[in-house]
Amino acid sequence: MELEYKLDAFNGPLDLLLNLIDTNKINIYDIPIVEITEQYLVYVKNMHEQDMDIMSEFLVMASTLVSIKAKMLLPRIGKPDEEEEDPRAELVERLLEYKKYKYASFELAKGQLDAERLIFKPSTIPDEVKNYVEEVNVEEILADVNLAKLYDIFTSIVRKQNDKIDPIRSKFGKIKREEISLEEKVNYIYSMLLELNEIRFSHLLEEQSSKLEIIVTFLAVLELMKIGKIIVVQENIFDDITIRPIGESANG
Amino acid sequence: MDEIKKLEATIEAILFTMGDAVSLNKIAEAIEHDLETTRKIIANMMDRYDEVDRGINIIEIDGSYQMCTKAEQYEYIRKVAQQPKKQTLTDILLETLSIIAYKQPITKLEIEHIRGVRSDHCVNKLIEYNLISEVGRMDAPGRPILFGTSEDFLRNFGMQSLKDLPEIADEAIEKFKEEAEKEVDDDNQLTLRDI
Amino acid sequence: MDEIKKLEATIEAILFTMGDAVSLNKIAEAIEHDLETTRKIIANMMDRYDEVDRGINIIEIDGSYQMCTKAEQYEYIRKVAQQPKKQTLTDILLETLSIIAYKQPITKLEIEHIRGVRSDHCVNKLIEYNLISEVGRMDAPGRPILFGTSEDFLRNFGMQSLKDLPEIADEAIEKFKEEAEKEVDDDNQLTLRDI
Repeated sequence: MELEYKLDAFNGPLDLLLNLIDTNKINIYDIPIVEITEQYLVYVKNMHEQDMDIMSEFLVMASTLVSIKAKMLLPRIGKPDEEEEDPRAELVERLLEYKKYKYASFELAKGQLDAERLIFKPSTIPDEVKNYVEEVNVEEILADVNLAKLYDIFTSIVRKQNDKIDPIRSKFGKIKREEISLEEKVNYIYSMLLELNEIRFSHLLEEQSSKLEIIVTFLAVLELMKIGKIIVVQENIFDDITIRPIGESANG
Repeated sequence: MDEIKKLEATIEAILFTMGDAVSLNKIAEAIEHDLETTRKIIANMMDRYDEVDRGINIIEIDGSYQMCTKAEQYEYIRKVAQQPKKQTLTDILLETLSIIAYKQPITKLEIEHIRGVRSDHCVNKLIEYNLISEVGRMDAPGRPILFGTSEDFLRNFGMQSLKDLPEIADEAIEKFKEEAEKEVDDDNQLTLRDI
Repeated sequence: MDEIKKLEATIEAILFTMGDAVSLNKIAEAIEHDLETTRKIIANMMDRYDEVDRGINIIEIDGSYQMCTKAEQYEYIRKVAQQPKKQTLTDILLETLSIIAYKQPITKLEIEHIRGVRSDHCVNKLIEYNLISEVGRMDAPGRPILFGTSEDFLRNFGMQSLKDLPEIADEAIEKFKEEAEKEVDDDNQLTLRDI
């Protein structure tokens, strides 16, 4: 018989197989593999499909069918009473799984038809409400800030300032510029990240004593990003940049 | 009693203005009552919206509430509004969507395994329609993206939550089995002949 | 009577969907009744929308009808609709504030020197919050502005005067220096290991 073979009539090889099973009124648990394979191959042969991607999917299934067919035709070795796995078992399982979701999609479509008749209204929030910015309540934002905290923050700033002076080098008469290698910096930042799990970019810079070192630090961060070892996050413009490691120690 | 009526009015105004689904939390916060009280008030409102002289309804989706017209008003509204036809999903999209709905969170590879075909296009379309979204990454090599359904999915398919998904599991398969067996019984000769 | 109720429901659904004003003509056409009947039905609905348990209203504009929220609901709606922006003093603001508190009077340039970053934004925010203010000008080229903490600052931190600021003793600074030296020693080992 002449049939108009249209590939888009089927959602894929499983769909085509199910359709063949349905039209032939075959028990899915006992597929006559010889006949089905034959029919399937006729279908595929008649597909005038340009898209190789789609075609190849149908061909993969064809080869699966042929291989099942071969297994079933092979003489059985072993004791006759031994339970042997049916070569069709895996395919049947896949077909059933696929059929399950195909069935579900019909059920979903029914629900969609009902829901389609409900009309929602777009949000009508006036701009002045949307853009309303509540006045900052300073007391509120200072609620968990006290003098002790302010003190801690300032002392930590003083500490950083002192770090910058670098007491060791300042004890030498002359400061000799040292070679800073990018590789070294990359390793240093990464090992620090693995330990702390998160560093602020500004904190990295604060540690640096020279412009060159700052530049190398910046390059090192870029390098770590490029090789996918870190991610950087900035919540808002002008906010500090947070650096986190990706992978082994990323437990946050 | 009048106090509750006022709260109902406020909830009505909020749902009307927002249009989108509003969480119980937000509503409770706005009317300054606890969640349980708020829930009860809304349930009571929903009952009254059900009455015959009301054309709008409040529906619950995933613990949020949203106003929408009643289904039976659709034809009248269409006369006035010429509502643009909603996107109906093709079989392929529906099939992919149902796999995601039932198996979520799921990777594209798993979807393709079940469907037996490449599914990039389908997945992208469903994302475009806002029916699914990325919900995370799988803890596996390559950290593949996991997909799940969205709130829009629930709304578009008339569900309150994923619990409302039609059951398909084993009973459905059983049904297939029975049907298949029945069919086989009907044409026993035909199938046996082929083996 | 039930017939009229159904018409009311339809009108409600139409007005809800359209959002904009809908002409009496269009409504009458949709419910398939004459203008006078339609007008009466809507007038009747408007009365019922006026009741205390309703948060939305139907208003008439130039022979058209439109749904809108009642004025008294405005504040509640604002609470829900507004993007919640939790206001907190960020770390960088706190840092800047502490520098100003301890080093005042201080210029922006000095603050930037200590922090190592531009601080316009921080200084402006702190002025906006009334925590610092201009306290004078430095006798230097360009006469840069000097900043100091405000009365509000004292009040907010429960101080009577700046004398109540916890002292940063010289010993503490000395101690930091020593610690820093020690850390540099430790650091050196750590960095050397990596080379």
